[in-house]
Amino acid sequence: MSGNDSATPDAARDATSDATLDATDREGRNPLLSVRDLRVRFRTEEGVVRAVDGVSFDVYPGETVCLVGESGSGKTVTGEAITRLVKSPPGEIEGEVVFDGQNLSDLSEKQLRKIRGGRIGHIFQNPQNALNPVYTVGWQVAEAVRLHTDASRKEARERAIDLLDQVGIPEAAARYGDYPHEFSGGQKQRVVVAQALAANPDLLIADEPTTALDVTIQAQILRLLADLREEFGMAVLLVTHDLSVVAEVADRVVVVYAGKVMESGDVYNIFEDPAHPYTRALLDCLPGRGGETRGIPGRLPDPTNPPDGCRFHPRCPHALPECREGAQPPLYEVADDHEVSCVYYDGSHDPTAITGEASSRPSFPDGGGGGGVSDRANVRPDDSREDEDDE
Amino acid sequence: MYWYVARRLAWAFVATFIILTITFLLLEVTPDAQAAQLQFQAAQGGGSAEAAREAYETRRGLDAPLWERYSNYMINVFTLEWGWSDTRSQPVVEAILDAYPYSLMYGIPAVLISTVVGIAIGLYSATHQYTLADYAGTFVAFFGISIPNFWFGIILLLVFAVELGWVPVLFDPNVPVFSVANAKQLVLPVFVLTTAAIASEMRYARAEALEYVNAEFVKTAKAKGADGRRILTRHILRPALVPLSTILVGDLLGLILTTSYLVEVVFGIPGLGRLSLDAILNQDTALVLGTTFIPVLIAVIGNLLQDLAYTILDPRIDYGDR
Amino acid sequence: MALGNEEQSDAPSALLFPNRRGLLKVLGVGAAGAAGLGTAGSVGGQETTTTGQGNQGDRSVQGDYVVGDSTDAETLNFVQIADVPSANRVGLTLDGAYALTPPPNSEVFPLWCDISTEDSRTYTVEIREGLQWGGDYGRMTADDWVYMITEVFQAEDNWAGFANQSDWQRNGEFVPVEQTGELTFEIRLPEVDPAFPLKPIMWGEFCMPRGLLEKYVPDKDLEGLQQDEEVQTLAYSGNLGPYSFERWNREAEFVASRNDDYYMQNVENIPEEYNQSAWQGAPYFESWTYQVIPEESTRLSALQTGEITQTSIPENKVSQFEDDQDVNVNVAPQPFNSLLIYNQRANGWEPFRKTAVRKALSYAVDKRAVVENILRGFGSVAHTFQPEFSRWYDDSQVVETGVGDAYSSEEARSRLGEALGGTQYTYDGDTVVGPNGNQLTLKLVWPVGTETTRTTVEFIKQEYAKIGINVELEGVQFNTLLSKYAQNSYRGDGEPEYNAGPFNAGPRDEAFSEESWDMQYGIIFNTYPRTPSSTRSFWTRTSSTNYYGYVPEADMASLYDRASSATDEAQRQQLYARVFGILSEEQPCNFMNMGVDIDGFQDEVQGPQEVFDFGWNANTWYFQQE
Amino acid sequence: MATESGDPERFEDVDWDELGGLAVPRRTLAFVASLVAYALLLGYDYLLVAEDQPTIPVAGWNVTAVDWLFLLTLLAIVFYGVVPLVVNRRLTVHYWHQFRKNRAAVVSLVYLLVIFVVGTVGTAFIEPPQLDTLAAYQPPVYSSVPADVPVSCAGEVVDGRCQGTWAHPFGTTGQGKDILKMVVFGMEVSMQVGLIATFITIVLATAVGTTAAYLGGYVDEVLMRYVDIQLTFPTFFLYLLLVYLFGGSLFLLILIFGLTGWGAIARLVRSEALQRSEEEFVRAAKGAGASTPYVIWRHLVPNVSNTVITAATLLIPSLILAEAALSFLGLGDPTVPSWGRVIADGRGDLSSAWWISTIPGFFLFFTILAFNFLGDALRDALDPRQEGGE
Repeated sequence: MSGNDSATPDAARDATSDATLDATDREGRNPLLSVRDLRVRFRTEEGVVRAVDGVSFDVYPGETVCLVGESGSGKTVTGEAITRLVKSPPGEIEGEVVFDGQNLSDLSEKQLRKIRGGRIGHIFQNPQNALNPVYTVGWQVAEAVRLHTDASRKEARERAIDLLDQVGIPEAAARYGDYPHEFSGGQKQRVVVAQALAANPDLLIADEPTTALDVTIQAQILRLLADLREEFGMAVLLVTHDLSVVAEVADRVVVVYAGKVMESGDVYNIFEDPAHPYTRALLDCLPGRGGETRGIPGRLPDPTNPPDGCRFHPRCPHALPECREGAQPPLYEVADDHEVSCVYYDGSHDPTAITGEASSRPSFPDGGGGGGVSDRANVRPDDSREDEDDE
Repeated sequence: MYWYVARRLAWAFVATFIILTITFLLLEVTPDAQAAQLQFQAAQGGGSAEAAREAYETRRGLDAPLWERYSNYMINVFTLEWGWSDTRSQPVVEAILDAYPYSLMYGIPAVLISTVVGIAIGLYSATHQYTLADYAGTFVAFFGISIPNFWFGIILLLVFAVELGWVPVLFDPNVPVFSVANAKQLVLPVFVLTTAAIASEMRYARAEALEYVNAEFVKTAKAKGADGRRILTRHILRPALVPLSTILVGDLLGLILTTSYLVEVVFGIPGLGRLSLDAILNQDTALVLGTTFIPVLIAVIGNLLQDLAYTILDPRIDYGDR
Repeated sequence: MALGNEEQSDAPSALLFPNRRGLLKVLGVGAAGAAGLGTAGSVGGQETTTTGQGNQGDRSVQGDYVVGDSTDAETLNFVQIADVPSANRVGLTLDGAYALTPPPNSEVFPLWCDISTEDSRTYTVEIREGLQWGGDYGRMTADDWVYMITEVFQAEDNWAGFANQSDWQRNGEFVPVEQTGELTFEIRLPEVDPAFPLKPIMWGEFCMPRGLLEKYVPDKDLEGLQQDEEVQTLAYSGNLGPYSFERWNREAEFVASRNDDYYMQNVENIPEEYNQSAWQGAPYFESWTYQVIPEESTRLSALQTGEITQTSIPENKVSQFEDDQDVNVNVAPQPFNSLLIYNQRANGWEPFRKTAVRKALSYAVDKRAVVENILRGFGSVAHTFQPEFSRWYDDSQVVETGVGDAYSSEEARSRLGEALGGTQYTYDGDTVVGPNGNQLTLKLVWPVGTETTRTTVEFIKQEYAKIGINVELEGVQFNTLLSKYAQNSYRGDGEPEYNAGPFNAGPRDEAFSEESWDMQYGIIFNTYPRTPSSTRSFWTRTSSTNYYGYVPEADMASLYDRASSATDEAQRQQLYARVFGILSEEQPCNFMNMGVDIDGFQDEVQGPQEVFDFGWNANTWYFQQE
Repeated sequence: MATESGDPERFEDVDWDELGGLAVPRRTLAFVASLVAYALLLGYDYLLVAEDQPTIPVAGWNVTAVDWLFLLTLLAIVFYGVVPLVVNRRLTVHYWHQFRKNRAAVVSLVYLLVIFVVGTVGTAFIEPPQLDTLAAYQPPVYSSVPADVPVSCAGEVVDGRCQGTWAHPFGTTGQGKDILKMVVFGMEVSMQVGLIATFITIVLATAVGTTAAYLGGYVDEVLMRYVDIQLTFPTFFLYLLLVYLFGGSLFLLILIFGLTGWGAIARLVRSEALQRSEEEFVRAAKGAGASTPYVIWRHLVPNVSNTVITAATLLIPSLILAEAALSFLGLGDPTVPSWGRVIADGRGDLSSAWWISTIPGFFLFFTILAFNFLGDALRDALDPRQEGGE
């Protein structure tokens, strides 16, 4: 994609420098969020769908972690399972989610409500639908404020206007009483961000916050997130399929495929030395990296009946016989803060079969977003008005 | 928006006018049962059938030319002079005023109960999809839609009034409106009407709520930390109310207007349904037109209100382009 | 109204009675005669009040009488009344001129007035002393009556819409009425009519005070009269009726409370057999209510639970109420004849014009089965146009068909085969075939609404099938039946030979109805057991009701002429017996059965009898003290 | 969510032209041929056969106007319902899988098929219920009533109670007609009322809805304003007036239902068709110079069929109920043994002979219930607006 903002490379650079700082910083600190062996199953008529099948990762205070994968890889469900937003039934969540020393899985629904929106903010994919169409945006932001503070109606209103101002809604006070449909997509996402920030959360889970937006707006929102992160000192768990976004904002990256973690590590390691064939395939899809831009051949496996062995093996050009058997390979450490789930790294294989001449790759994407694997970025017009009611 | 409302109003007016005209003409071509009977009686008694018919027409004011009667009627409709009911010997307006409290007495509780309970069950069903309660709710709905009201009414009357004696068989129009006796005699009609109405209410409520239960903004609200009840009442019910309001004025009123004929006949309630039914059967032209006017008016105003309700309930609707 | 009312015994209600006055005398829902039916046992306890032995000791004023009615009154303005319920309600507050006691006596029982004559032409009406109008209208005088008759009943343009104006006409002229004293006036008929008092003309007629009428008569202000407050609430009724208007909630109830000043309390010289003492305390109910309950099952339930005092009971429910200790079933004969009418006009089956064909067909239908199985014994087989309890009915003259030996499919078949000789129809094996070789199909039209009628027509169809005739049933709304099948119009060239109105617009070859039909069942005719001369409107060639095109072989017209003017009682009896004998002989219709009236009463009600017109003395009924 | 397999093929996406090559012309030909045969027979019945003579003398069957309409309806169902399902087996299997999940609907379908077959085929082999006044008020088998209720008891009288017999398993009416037979003949009436009136409704609603949507402008305006009026007119009142005016024969009742009840569905169809008519294939067809009727018939009608089928299935029970209600008020066809009429006839007898109203009442109830379940399941399986979700 051309016509990218001149600001983007700077932002990317800023982000990466932060990441380096954090990385050195991590050693002494406990993770803010620690996810261990998270599993989410859905019982459907077709069978049990294992959307998330044993995912583990950590998020440290103040850092940005990106969950990356194709659509349907389970990354969104992972994000939602953390605060148990996944509807249950049909969803069933297992595993351990420790947030700031508290095991969220042990909490009652009531205690969890304090966390949701209080200490963990959420932003969802499609700002078009994330706001309730029948309430003013101000009301919705103020609702978020009042749900977590004792603020009076008036205080909540002031705080909401502040927040709207902070997220860059011009003339926030005047627009307080406007309805969502009077806002553009980007502005709506800003409002959603404002809502998520209402109670100064420690962690912001942002699920594809820019997918549904225009390219120019995407950059603005990303920058807003980066700025806010700095300002509020919060950690961000960014769920995305867009590697160019990852490159811009991530400190660390977790690559998931079919409900399993394929590779995780520092953003540099992932981009410089992608270890897993899947990660490499993803990166190959980025424009300007010389690979095919049409995506990865093949389809995601049937979620009700995933293949044995490595989940990726049916699409993997390097698949070995042992890839087809047993469970998903364990995560092998390939470098400091860089793990990969691939038999080539078990010590008995030669990983260069995958990596080839490692240095031949360009170090960084040189262009902005827009590339990446296909995702349903179906920006649907607001179709709630049908003309059956036109008498 | 004003332009839109004005146009809607004008159309409401025209529609009412057309419907009343059609009714008038239909009545005009309907053979007059009473006239035929009177003539036959006169003939049987050895009198003059012709004279009997003339006397009848004089009495009923049918001797004026068609056009005159039509234009008189149309003018009078809008001045609330709806004429004289010959079969009840009272002004039509009075007849309607006499009858409507009885309809309201069972209609209002039925509407309120079916709306509140119907929507409540519907929402519960939607948020607890595929649970036992959901299936039970669905069953209630289907039962209500499927049971023939008149049959149900008679059977209830037989069981609870005749066999068990818990409620009176006869509707006594003289008991005070707010009294135990009145409540007792209204229980069955309200119940029958409610079972019919609750079904459509809850089915629609469930369907509408289902559309929103999985909406992004509901997830957003949950992520904000809102509790279940808040989500249900503020974030699901409120947007669902927009289409539900349509059902309330449209389907529910339609259903109640139809059912009222049967319920009032079965339970002997002298309300609008029976007034209108008897008016048709007795071919009391003025009364037929008057009693037709009421549901037409309700439908027309209901449609209008429903459109206006959209403006209030759903801020997205913008009337600029209509 | 003709629609959807299975509650009325067998036909649309308005037709149960020949005209308004006929009904006025029927308080409650009762009517008619004296048949000793097997069910009489259940009402045996009430015989005491019938014979003047009753003394006032049993009677005391107590309780509220509630009648369950299927339809409400239309108006309380009696000038316009054309329906039973309205007449019943007005009758509570206004007694009317005089009543008739049940047959066979059928004597004038004076209420407001007595009627007498010397020559059977000039009738003198004498108004009782002590009759007071309500409001400021003073007492009732002959002046009120004459004004009422001449300015309203006989008004030239009938401005008030009086439904029975023709009663007051003879040969197209109004009958002269003249005041002869303060309380007397004379009605001068143009010809001798010994049965005049029995005809529903003065019998049961009401009156309004002159002062009230004068407000509307000069301007012929119909609307004003209709909407007059005093007319609407019967405020002028004064002491003229047993009850006073209390309230009328349309389609719900009409309530009248006991009139303490009822003039009959002071009347002496009531004949012994009519129990003077009983009248002196009348009425014996605190109030009388007509409650409208359209649904039959609800009405019956209300009778069972005691919420109403009286209502009519359909035949098939009688057994259920006979078991009920708290309800007495009163079965009283009615003068109404259900008949199977043959269309002898040009758009009917032509062989119906032959008496032999009609007679043959009368052998085909089992009348007893209809009475026993469909009417469940509530009714009686009819052979002519007069009930057996009537004094004009003479066994020896009446030919019986459709019962006993006179019911036989084989007999009907052979008679029909013979009778059809000379027509295009013949028996081809089992079935009657027409000129084109197809089986004969006759169209039987009937009014929808009552199950008994439907069952009966289906039964007739079965009976006809046995003699090889296919019957096609066509159920129509009652008004359609009248307007499209009964009413006929002249379709010939030029002027019709005669025109007797819409139901006999001319000779049968030129005047016929819009729709063609062959037979008709479900309209019932009044047999006028008191004034048989009234049956003339059915059975002569030019009768006003002869829509079926019956042309009698005998000279019915002159028989009627002679009978109606005969002042000698025995001669009249003989002549009418001849008329009804001829009818049973010629079978213009198949006279199927005579109906009865079945009412259920709470068992404490004392007074109703199983006789024709038992309601005439309802004011002396009372609740037995427990 | 986790599953994003490709959308299954749907009924409405099928372009009939592409299906099985020759199948379509063959079907169309067959349909046209049937219609011609139908028209010939109809002409024969009305022009050559006397009114009171049976159309088919061998069977003694005098085909009535209602029968003719019913035949037409069945033809349409066969050619536009059954044949496509048979020809396109894959689609049928798909639908069946969708549908099978709803167990209540499967039971309903079986029940309705039984009612349909017994009501249409069965009535040809069973003698119509006969009046038998002596057999009136027989109780159903295994039950008893006081012996004075029936005119004469067909079974045994034990302790003064008349026992039901297998001669009349469901008992008899006050006319002595066998209720089992009445129920069977009532099935036919209910099916005729429900299916024919719905067929008329569908044709009108689809024609008006698609035409209004496709042509737009004044045509749309006029048609929709007319629909407005039709919908505003108090329906039940209209029925009463028309039935009173023209008489309550079954034929007219069906016509009245069919001709006055299509407004709401026409609106639905229009809004559906409006969306479709903006789509590429319609524009392409229009651009290619296809005639208006062609585009409507070929492209719009198939695309609104799901909406129509669903709405129609839910319309049927309300029509059956309406017929019963009119019969209850004494305005139905007196010569037709409809369930509504038996219920109405027996309602006065409920306290003494409960079975007369109750048994047909249950059949009425269950039939309506079954249609509702079926309609609901069809909506789940077909309705485009229910797509998505988990």
